[in-house]
Amino acid sequence: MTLSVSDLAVSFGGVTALDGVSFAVRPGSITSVIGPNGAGKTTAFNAITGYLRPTGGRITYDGAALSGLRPSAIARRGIVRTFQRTSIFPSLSVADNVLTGLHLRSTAGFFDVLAGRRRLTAEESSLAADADGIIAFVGLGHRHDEIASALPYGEQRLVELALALAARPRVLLLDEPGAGMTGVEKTVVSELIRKVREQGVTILLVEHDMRMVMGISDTVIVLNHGRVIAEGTPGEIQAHPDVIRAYLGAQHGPA
Amino acid sequence: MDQLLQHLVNGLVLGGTYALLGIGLTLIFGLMNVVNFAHGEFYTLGAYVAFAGIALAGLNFNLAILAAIVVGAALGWLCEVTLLRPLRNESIDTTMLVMIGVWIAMQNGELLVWGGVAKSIPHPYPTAPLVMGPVAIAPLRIIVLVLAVGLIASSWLLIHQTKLGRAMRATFQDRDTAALMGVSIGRVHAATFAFGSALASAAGALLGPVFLAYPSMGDLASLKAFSVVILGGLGNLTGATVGGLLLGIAEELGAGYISSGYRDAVGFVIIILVLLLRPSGLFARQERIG
Amino acid sequence: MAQPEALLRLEDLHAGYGHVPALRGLDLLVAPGELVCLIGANGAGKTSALRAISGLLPPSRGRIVFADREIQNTAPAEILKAGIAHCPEGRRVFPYLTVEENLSMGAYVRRDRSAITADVEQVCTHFPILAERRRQMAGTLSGGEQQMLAIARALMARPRLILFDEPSLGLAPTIVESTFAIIADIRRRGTTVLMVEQNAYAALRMADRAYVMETGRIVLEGAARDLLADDHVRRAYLGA
Amino acid sequence: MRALGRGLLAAALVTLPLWLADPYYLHVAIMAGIFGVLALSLNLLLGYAGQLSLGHAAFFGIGAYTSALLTLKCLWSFWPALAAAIALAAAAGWLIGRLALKLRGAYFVLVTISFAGVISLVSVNWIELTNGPLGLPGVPAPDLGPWSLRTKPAYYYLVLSGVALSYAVCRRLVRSRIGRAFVALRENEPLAESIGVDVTHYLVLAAVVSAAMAGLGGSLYAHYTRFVSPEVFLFTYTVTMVIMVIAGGKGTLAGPLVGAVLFTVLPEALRAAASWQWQMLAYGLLLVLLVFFLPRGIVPQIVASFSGHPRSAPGSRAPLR
Repeated sequence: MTLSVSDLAVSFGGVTALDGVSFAVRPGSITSVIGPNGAGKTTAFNAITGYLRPTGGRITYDGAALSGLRPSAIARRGIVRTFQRTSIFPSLSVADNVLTGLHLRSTAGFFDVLAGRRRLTAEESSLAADADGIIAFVGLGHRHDEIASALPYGEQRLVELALALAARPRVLLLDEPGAGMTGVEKTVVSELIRKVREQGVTILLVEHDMRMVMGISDTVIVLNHGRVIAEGTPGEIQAHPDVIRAYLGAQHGPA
Repeated sequence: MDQLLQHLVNGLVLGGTYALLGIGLTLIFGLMNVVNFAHGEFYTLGAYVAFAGIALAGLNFNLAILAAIVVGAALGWLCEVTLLRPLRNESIDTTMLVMIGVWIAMQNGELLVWGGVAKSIPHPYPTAPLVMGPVAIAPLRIIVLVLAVGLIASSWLLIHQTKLGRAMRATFQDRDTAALMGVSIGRVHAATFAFGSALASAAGALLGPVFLAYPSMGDLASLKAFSVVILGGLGNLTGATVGGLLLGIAEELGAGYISSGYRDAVGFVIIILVLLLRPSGLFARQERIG
Repeated sequence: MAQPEALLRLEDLHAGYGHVPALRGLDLLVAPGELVCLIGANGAGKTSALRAISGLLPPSRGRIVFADREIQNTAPAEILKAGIAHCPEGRRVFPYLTVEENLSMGAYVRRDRSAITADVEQVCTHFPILAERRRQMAGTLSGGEQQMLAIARALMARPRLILFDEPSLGLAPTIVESTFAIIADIRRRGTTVLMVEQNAYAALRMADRAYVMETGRIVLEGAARDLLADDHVRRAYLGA
Repeated sequence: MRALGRGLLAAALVTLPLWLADPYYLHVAIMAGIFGVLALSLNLLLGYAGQLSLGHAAFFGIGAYTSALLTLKCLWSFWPALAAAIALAAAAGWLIGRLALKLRGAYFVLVTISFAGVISLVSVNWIELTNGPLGLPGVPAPDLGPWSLRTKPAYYYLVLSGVALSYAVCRRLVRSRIGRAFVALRENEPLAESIGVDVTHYLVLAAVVSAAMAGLGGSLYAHYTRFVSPEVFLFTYTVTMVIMVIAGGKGTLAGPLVGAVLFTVLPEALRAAASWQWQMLAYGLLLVLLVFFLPRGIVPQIVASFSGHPRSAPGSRAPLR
C-alpha cells in the first residue's frame, strides 16, 4: 500500500521541472513536500495523479504502475488529489458538490438509470446519507444547501476537501490546503487532516505554511530545483543546512 | 498541365482574399479570444458598401474599396466597444453566442436593405481575359490579387512596424505584462477588432465584383476564414497568409478535379482534419509562454 | 499625518483574488533613495503587494500614496507615468518580440521619441549583451539574459521607483550575483528600489531596510542589518 | 400545490386537440413539440455536459433523411424506420463525441459546424440517393396498427409521446449519477477527473443520447411535413435550438420546453405583423439581449424570483465552458 516515486523526471519544452525525484510515502503517514517557489512540488503532484505525463521514471502504488493512467483511473485506485487553486463545482450546492464527489461509490449504469430500477432509489438514498456524513465531518452542516461559490473562501476549501473525501481516497494528495487561510482556519484544516489520517488514509501534502507543515507531518521531503535535497522528520529538516540555504540563501559569503 | 496552371492562378486570386479574411479573424480570435461568427458579415458588408459606392454613389473602384475598409473598421470598433467590452471577463461561449446573434442580425438586416436578389457590382476593367500562354485571366482578377497583396503587406507593416502593432503583439504574448508596460488592453482590443473587420470588409469589396453580392455570402466567408485560421494557427499572420493561399488553391483544384459541388467541403474537411490531427495548426509555433 | 520623507506609503491595504484574500492590512513605507526588501515565505502575499502597487491588483481597502498622490484606484499606465516601474516575477519578457522591441515596450507610455532612442542606446552600452542580441527574439535568450532585458525594460520607463519581484528566481548562482550587483547599481544611480526576494540573506545584505511578510501583513520590520541577525526571519521561513 | 399544477398541465396537454381543434393551432403545437424534442436534445449536451454543438441540425437531418429514405426506398414501415433514424443519429453522435473528445470550447463548436456542413453538402450532391436539392417528397404518414396517424390530432399525440419520452429520459439521466457526472464535466473538468469521472465515457454518452434524441425529432419532422430536402440541415434550425435552450434556461429540465413553445408560437403570432427577415433580425438581436439581460434563461429566473434566492439549478454565466 505504498505510494512510491522513483527517478521521476518532467520537463516542459526543454525546461526541467523535475530531475530524478524519488521518494516513498509510508502508508498511514502524513508526508509533506516543501520547497521554494518553482521547486517542482505541484509538478510532482500532477505527474502522480496523471495530469501530466512524466518524461521519465516510475510511479507505483501498492506495486502497480500508475504511469500512463488517466486521472480518473488513478482516482479509481484510491489516489485522490485536491488543487492549489480552490477547485469546486461552483454553481452547485454544497450537498450536490459532495454528491457528485461520490461518483466512485455508486454503480448505476446508463440502462439502470433509464429503466429507473428500484435498486437505484436505494443507492441514491444511501449516497445522500453518505454525503450528509461527509459534510458534517468537515463541519459544513450549516451550509448544506448553499451554493458553493457563494461561501467564504475558507469554507470553499472545506468543500474541496469534502469532495476529495467523497471519492474514498486511500492516499489523499492535498495541494496547499492552507493557502490564503487565516491562522484559525489553518488550525481547523490541520485538525481535519489529522482526523482523516486516523481513518487510515495516507496523506501527502504540499504546503507553504511551515508552522502547519512542521506541526502535522511525520515526514518532510524538501525539493529544490526539481531534486530532493532532504528528507526527514520536521526537526531534522529545520536544522538541515541545505534546507536553510534553499530557503534563505547562503548566510555567509560575498555580498 | 495547362489546366493545372489555370487552376493555380484562379486559386491564387481566391486565396489572396481568403488570406485577408483569415488575417482579420486570426488576430481577433488569437488576441481577444473571441470566436467571431460575424466575421463573414463584415465581408458581406464590404461587398454591399462597394456596390452602394460604385453603383449608387458613382464612386470610382478604388475609392469604393477604401469606403468599405472605413465602414468595416467603424462598425467593427462599434461592435467591440458596445458588445464585447462589457463581456471581456465572460467565458468564450458567452461572447460566441453574442457574435452569433450579431451574425444573424446583420445578415437579415442586409437582406432587408438589399433584398435577396444577388447584385452584380460594376467595375471599370475590361471583361475580355488576358491570355498569357496557357493561362487566361480577367484583368479584374489581376487587380484584385494586386490589391489583396497590397493589403496583406500593409497589415504586415502595421503589425510589425508600428507602435500599435507592437502593443498588439505584446498583448497577445502576455496580456498582464503588456498592461504593466502601460498598454491599454481595451484600446488594443478595439483596434484589433476594427482592423480585423476592416480586412474582412476589404475582402468582400474585392471579391464582390468578381462574383456577386448577396446577403448570405458571409456564411461561407466565415467558414473559409475559420479554415484559414485553423490551418495557420491562432494569431499567426504568416500562417494565415499561407493558409489562405493554400485554401484558395485547394478549393480550385478540388472543384476542378473532384467535383464542383464539393468545392466548399474543402474548408470543412480542413477544419475537421487539422483540428483532429494537429489542433494548434499546421504552421503553429508556441506563441504564448506561461 | 503626512510623513514627508516617504516616496511610497501603503496604509492598511487589503486586496484579494475573488474570494481569496491576499493582503490583509498591509502597511509599508519606502523613502526616496532607499533599497527596501520585502521577504517572507511563499504565499505570504509579497507578489500581490507589488501587483497592488503597480495597479494590476486593485485593492479593496486602504491607501497607496506615491509622491504625495493617492494611486490605489489608478490604471497601470498612469502609475507607470507617475514613475513606478515593475519588473515582474519570472522576467516575463515578450518572447516573440526582439530585444529592441521589448525595450521600446518598456517606454510605451513615453512620448519623447528621440529621448527613447537615446535611452535604448544607453541601455545597450550599459548591458552589452543586449546590444549583441538586439534583433534576436527575446524568447531565445538565456535566463540570465532575459533577466537583464527585463531590468533594462523597466528602466526604459525612467522610473523613480522600481519594483523587483524575485529577481533571482530560477537563475544560476553566478547570474544571481550579477543581477543583485545591477540592482545595487541602479539604486546607487538614484532610483529607489522595492524588492521582493526569496533569497532572504542575499536580499538583506544589500538592502537598507526590510519587511517580513506573513499571511498578507507585515510581521517584522527593521534595518536589514538587524534582521540579518534576527532569528525571527528564519522562523518566518521555516516555522521553527 | 406543485403536483396539482403538473396534473393540470398534463391534462391540458392531453386534451389539447379537444379544445384547440383548429388545424392551424394544432400544427403550431406539433411544431412546438418537435422543437421541444430538439431543444431537450441540445440541452443535454449544452446545458448539462457544457459542450456547445452548432451542428445539431446534422443529427436532426440524419434522422429525417434516414426515416424518409427507409420508408420511401425500402418501403419500411414507420416504426422500424424511426428506430433506425434514432440509431443512425446516435451513431453520428458517437462519431462526433469520439472525434471531438480532445477539443473543447471554440474548437468543438467548429468541428460540429464543419460536420454539419459536410453532411449537408453530401445531401445536396449525392443525387442518386437524396434527389439533391429537389428533396424527397411523399414521405408516408405513420401508422399505428390499423390506424393511420395522418390526421393532425393523431400526429399531435405521436409528437406528444415523443416529447414525453425525451423529457423522461432527460429527467432520469439528469437526476442520476450520470447527470451529475455531466454537470461535473461542465463545471470543472479537472476536478471531475480527480473524483473519478471518466471524461471519455461521459462526454461520448452525452453526445450519443443527445444525437439520438435529435434523430427522433428529425424522423417526427419528416413524417409530419411528408417532405425532406437539404433544408433540414440549415443552420437556422441549429440557431433556433440554441435560442430556445438559452432563452428557456440551459441546464434545467423545463427550460428547453418553455423555450421551444415560446419560440414556435411567437414567430407564428408575429407572422402577420412582420416578414421572415424581420423575425430573423429580431432573433439575432434577441440572442444578444438574452446574453446581456437574461443569461440564465427564463425558467431559472422565475424559480429564483419565487424562491427568493438562486437555487442549485445551474445556469449562471460562468459555468458554461
